Amino acid sequence: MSTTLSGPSTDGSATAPRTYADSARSPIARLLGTRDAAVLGLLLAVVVYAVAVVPNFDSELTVYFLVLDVAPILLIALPMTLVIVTGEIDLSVASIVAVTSVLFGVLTREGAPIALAAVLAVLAGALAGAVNGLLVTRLGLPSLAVTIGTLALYRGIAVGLLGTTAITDWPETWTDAVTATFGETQIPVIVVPLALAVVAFGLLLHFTSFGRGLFAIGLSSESARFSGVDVERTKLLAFVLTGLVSGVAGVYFTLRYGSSRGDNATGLELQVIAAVLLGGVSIFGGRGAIPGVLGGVLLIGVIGSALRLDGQSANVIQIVTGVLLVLSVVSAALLGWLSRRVRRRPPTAAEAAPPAVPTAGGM
Amino acid sequence: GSDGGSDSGSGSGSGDGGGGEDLAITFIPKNLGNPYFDASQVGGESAAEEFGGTFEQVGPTEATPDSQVSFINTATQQQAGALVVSANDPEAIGSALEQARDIDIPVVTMDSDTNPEYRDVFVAQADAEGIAQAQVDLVAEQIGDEGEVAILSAAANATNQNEWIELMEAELEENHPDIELVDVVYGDDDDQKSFDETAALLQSNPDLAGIISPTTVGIAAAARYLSTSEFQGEVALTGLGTPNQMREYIEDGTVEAFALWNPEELGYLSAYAASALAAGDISGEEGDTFTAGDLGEYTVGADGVVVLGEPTVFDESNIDDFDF
Amino acid sequence: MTALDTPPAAGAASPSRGGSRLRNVLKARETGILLALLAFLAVTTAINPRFVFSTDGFRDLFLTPSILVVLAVGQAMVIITRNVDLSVGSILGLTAYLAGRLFLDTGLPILVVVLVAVLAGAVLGLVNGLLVAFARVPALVITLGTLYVYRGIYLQWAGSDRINASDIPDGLLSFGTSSLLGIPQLAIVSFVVLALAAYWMRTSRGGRELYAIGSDPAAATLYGLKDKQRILTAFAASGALAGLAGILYVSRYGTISSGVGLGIELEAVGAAVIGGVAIFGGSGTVVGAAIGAYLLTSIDRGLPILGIPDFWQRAVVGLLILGAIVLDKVLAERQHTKLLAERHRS
Amino acid sequence: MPTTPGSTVPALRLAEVTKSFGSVVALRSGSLAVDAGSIHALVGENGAGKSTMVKIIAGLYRRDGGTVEFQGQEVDFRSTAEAKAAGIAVIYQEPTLFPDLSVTENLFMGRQPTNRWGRIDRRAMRAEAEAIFTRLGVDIDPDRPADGLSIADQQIIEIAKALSLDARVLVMDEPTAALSGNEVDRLMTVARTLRDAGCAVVFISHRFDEVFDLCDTITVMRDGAYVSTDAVADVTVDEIVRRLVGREVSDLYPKQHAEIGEVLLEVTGLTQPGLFTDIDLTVRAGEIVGLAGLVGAGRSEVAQAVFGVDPYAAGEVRVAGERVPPRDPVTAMDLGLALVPEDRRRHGLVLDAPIGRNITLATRGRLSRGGLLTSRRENATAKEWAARLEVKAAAMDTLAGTLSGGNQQKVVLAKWLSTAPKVLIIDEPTRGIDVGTKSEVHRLLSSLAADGMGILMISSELPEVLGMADRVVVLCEGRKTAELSRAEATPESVMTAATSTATGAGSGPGSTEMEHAS
Ligand SMILES: Nc1ncnc2c1ncn2[C@@H]1O[C@H](COP(=O)(O)OP(=O)(O)OP(=O)(O)O)[C@@H](O)[C@H]1O
Ligand SMILES: Nc1ncnc2c1ncn2[C@@H]1O[C@H](COP(=O)(O)OP(=O)(O)OP(=O)(O)O)[C@@H](O)[C@H]1O
Ligand SMILES: [Mg+2]
Ligand SMILES: [Mg+2]
Repeated sequence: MSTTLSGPSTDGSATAPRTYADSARSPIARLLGTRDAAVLGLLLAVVVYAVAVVPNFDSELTVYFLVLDVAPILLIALPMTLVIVTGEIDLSVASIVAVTSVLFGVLTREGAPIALAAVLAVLAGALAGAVNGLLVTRLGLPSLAVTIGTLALYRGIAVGLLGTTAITDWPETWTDAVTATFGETQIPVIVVPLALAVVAFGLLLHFTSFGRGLFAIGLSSESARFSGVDVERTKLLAFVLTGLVSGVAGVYFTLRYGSSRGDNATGLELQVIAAVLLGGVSIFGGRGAIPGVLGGVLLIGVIGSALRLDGQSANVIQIVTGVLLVLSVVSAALLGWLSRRVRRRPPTAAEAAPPAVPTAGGM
Repeated sequence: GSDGGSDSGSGSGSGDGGGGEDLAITFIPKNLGNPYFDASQVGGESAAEEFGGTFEQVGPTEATPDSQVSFINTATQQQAGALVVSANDPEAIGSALEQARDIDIPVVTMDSDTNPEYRDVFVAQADAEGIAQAQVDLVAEQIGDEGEVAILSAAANATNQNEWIELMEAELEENHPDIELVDVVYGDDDDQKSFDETAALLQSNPDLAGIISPTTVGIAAAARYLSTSEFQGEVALTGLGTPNQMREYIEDGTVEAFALWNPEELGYLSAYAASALAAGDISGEEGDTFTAGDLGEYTVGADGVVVLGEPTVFDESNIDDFDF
Repeated sequence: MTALDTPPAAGAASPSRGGSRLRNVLKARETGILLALLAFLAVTTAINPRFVFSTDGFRDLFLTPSILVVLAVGQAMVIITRNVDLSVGSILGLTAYLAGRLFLDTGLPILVVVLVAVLAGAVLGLVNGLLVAFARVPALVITLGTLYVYRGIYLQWAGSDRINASDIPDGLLSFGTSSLLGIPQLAIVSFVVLALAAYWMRTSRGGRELYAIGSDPAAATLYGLKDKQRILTAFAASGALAGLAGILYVSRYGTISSGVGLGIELEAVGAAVIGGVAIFGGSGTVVGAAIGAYLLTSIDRGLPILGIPDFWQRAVVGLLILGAIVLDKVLAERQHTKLLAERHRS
Repeated sequence: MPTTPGSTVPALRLAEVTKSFGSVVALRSGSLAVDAGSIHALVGENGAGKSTMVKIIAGLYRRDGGTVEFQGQEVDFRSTAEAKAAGIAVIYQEPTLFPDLSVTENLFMGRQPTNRWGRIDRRAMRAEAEAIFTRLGVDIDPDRPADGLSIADQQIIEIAKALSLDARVLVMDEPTAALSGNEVDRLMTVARTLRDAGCAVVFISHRFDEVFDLCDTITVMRDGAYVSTDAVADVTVDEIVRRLVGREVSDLYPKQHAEIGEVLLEVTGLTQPGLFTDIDLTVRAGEIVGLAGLVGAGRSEVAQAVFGVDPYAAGEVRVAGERVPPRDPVTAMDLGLALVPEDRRRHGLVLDAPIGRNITLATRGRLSRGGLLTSRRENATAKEWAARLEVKAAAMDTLAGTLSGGNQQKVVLAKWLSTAPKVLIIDEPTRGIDVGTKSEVHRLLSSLAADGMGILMISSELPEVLGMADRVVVLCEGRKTAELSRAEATPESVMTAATSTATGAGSGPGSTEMEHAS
């Protein structure tokens, strides 16, 4: 039995080494059986339905406005996905958008070159994210409570800094750059940076060791720590990224609306979180994917756009968003419940709730 | 500013909403659920009925510019016949309006204006000086032209309120040296906030003689607070309010007199202005004239402003003649 | 506002050994926040005596927080079970409008309307509870969803309709502003609610089980507690209290428009957290949450008097919430190490 | 079938009960019959299914098949409340208390005494709590929160909870594991009193001295199935051990010869107040160092501090001469340390992640190319290691949580071996692992050492320590009490060191782990 285990050669014992498949399911089943596929499918269905039924939905302008409208939600949803995958949450993003927008405005008003002001505003966003992250990681505070606090704090600073004024004189070269389109088409130029951001975050989450760490933390932060994942640093980075991207969204917001105001992006945090959760990211952490999030964001955007074109008021849009959100989380539980119903013997309360079961005996 | 020019061609042939017949007018107020805009909606509707167009009112639930933009965009996509907007921000909705105008949708602002370059015509409730003047006169009269006054405004960014406040400050300084403006607070056109701000105002300024609230939500909330407080009848309250909301406070003596134009007429006039624009009767140039149904003939002034008229002052003697 | 953070720490640090009851009172998290409140009132009143010593000032001191107190009590009950209810603002708006409509469209007596509104709130809360307890999905997501849904339903129903003070019966309106023995009646309502909730939470099995469930859900299952039923109870209570708050709103403000209750859920959560209710459940009291509501509201009212412009209020509130949770953490950690140390000594 | 001594109906009877968790069969055929007025021992190796059976009795799990009879009636409890109401009290293996609530409330939660208005009668509750603690002879403040209580005190509260129920059946799942000598004595007195009052007591323990001292009847389980039931007087310890291991124990420890090389791990003066003090350790290349001690001696804490997941106040750790910074597992890994933790489910594995991802979690940085990492690369590496350790699984996307304990342990091992460590710290390498896998793991450890790895092995199974280690370091209450060469290490010398502290507290010398007896 003197096999060498550290060398790459196979086991010296008589039997052939075991072999393994990559996956127990077929590639098709793997592709179609995911939450992402469901969200993207639903998105497709909604688009097809809207094109067929809602007047004017099939115009080029729809795409144009849709992209401009969902841009901040999409941008922030990307890093928010990272945060939620680690099992945390950041409710302060809309306030960071506001405070960076205001800072951008104030700096420009005070004579800073606009590009410099934009960079400083984005850095301020990163700083705001770092404050969240440090409170969560260093002090071990619950992110929900921390970011409810900073939601008020950052919004308060934004409103406090500008008072009654709004800064509205922005150079047209800048504001136009944000709303510009490709040549004669109605495809806004910002789809390029947006697509790059989606790809970058997709790679970061799904194709880097940092991303693997995020998932491991979300599923079991203790096991992650014991396996050499720097839990604190990883979470901190996720929060900083969220702040930074919210800062970018703040600059975008300012230029798109040509206005730096303390009440910019009010309520945006709930839309972002709704989109992320709709996209199949688990609020418990450890599960989720960027394509699904993209689908979730677009779904919210498309539904809003279609309903508005259909003459529905903002209220109906709210109802639909809320119902979708509830359904998206309840559906998993509902399916699980149904499949258990089918089984012969119903479980006890403890078994029905995996998280509530104490770890198995023997330790 | 122009919008890169890239999309200017796309709307050709779609600006066919011209002419009073089947003109589809879309009203986008600052927010829904605001009685002031409900009244202007009634006016807009009856105007549309008169000239045979269709009328729709859509808008955000919160009075913020970004949510208003979505509704402007939607109207653009629907190629609405004409847009009537009360702006939540003079600049922020500008490019959205420009896009609408690029495909030849006439844009009228009413009540709260954008920067002039973004719209064809602004229908003003009264000229700003007149509004400021009326409110200062009312409060001066009620407090005997001396003492401390404060202002309870709407949102801190509200264009029209801020303009009036500036003019009121100037007017007070110039013509009422014994009146001191001690505070300006913001109720955000929210009942609860306005109510609580009134309470705080009275507490922090014990010598307050009068409050001016140039917003219908604010004045009603302030009146309700005053009517139940020790200051009822002690502190004068005036400003801009709707008769229906203020009737009981006039009756119980909390408020002596307040002013407002008729928002129904404002909506009515705006709809006619939009129709005139769509029909090509006017282009928003100074000196253009058009007829607004029962209200008669109006002339476009400098900067494309059409003024509805002088505000009406409501008091015990006339309040029962109005219902809006 | 760092000054506000010191009294609780000082109160909790008192190392006296004997007199366990007194020690417990001093050690209680509520004492600290109460001291902070009193300190704030004292400073503000010193600057402007009318803040407390005037008819209106004294009345508003109790009157203004009463709606938030009622909401915070319900919120505390939910948070203690390691959940959260973000939909209370929407429930408040919906029930307020429901009450307004009932006054407008039917001749129902005030008491009946109050009852209907409270019941409606309870039903809406129950929906939250059912989804949370049976679908086993986090309350944050569920109530975020119902926040949208309930408000959407309310706005859809109300349209641009608005209910004015003249539509509300005078009895209810005067109830909202009049006082009994110098104490505003709305405040009395909130006191009664607070007292009942505190009594129930302390002396009933159901109340104690809310703590148990929040303290360790897995252990609650092992104990065989009726955890689903209790979570339902907490959410229904929170909903019912939001319904009651809706009535209080109508009674105090008289007008019901689209913005009613917008964003108040975060204030309710904030009040509970400031008042020492741990966001992860298991500890804190409804009394603490109520004091938190008083502190939040008083700061809102008092900041202008202290010369801090209106615009900075939100920032101060944010700092306060952060201060409260940091303080909580520090105290909990200190308590934990002290207990560990005691163990090692023995 | 269990033989039922006496002719009366047993108070509790289980027959051929089965229970699976997904693909894991925890209980294949569990049987047990307990009479009123007797104490019944249930013994079996780790993972034999004892706790699972207890949880079925308690109503926490529902059985998949078989029968459970309580006082002659077939029962099917759907919740612990139902079982409790019927008169079954259970002390679980892991104490489960509400940390925020007072000790008294913990005792009575869900069934507090109420006054005539239905309000909780706090005074009565507290008085009763004090009475129970007096009866148990312990001094715990009933008003203090449960947070921060020692494991022993928590166990006492579990016992007090069960006592206050006045149950007719009392099940105790390893209640003595964390208790000191006099606490154990007191518990035994209480158990006997209960028996004499007509209660049926089930007692689970790995300590044979306790079992033979206390119990009347003994049931043996192995691999989730019933093996035998005898009167204690009729069997010997050796006989029981043979039954529960299922084969000759001597098969187990295939120690291979290895060249002992230079020092790889050097720990000096490691101290963390309250947990361990002044620990010195060295591990050389090719050497297996056993770290022995009683449960709770602080061995896991030392291991975790060395690896950097836990803090330490003083001392130094070096790997191959390089200083390992405290609280920095990432650097420790890079320097060549690996830790296979004790608690597999909480620390070792990401249960809800695929095994492929689990195996490559610690090497994910090294596997990246140009900063990017693909599942293909990961799976290639993971497959290689899974094959080498013969992990029984179909695919790399099988969730780790669905594997059996032994295979889970192999996945953890694969993860750490793939980092090519210089020193492997392995905490309870065979806990909860079936006998076959157990010797596979032992063989693996031996061959790793033969290849020049340094291994620090923590184990509570004395035969494992004695069979595997070249050198044995013994801890007692956080202090190093002996360092024994392979030759010096005997059951007696290790146990003496493990129970001999300056203070003299701790478990009595008789409370050895079950394998000691063999
Ligand atoms: N909830 C669960 N999910 C999956 N497997 C489980 C679960 N609980 C127990 N098992 C498995 O069932 C088997 C029996 O476990 P059990 O806890 O009953 O053993 P035990 O005899 O109590 O061992 P010990 O002496 O270590 O306490 C083990 O292989 C364990 O890993
Ligand atoms: N969760 C906990 N809370 C409080 N004290 C704990 C906890 N875990 C361990 N301890 C204490 O820390 C000390 C060391 O325990 P630990 O379990 O690490 O020892 P060990 O020698 O590794 O034993 P084992 O054989 O169980 O692994 C003991 O006094 C124990 O009571
Ligand atoms: Mg066990
Ligand atoms: Mg250990």
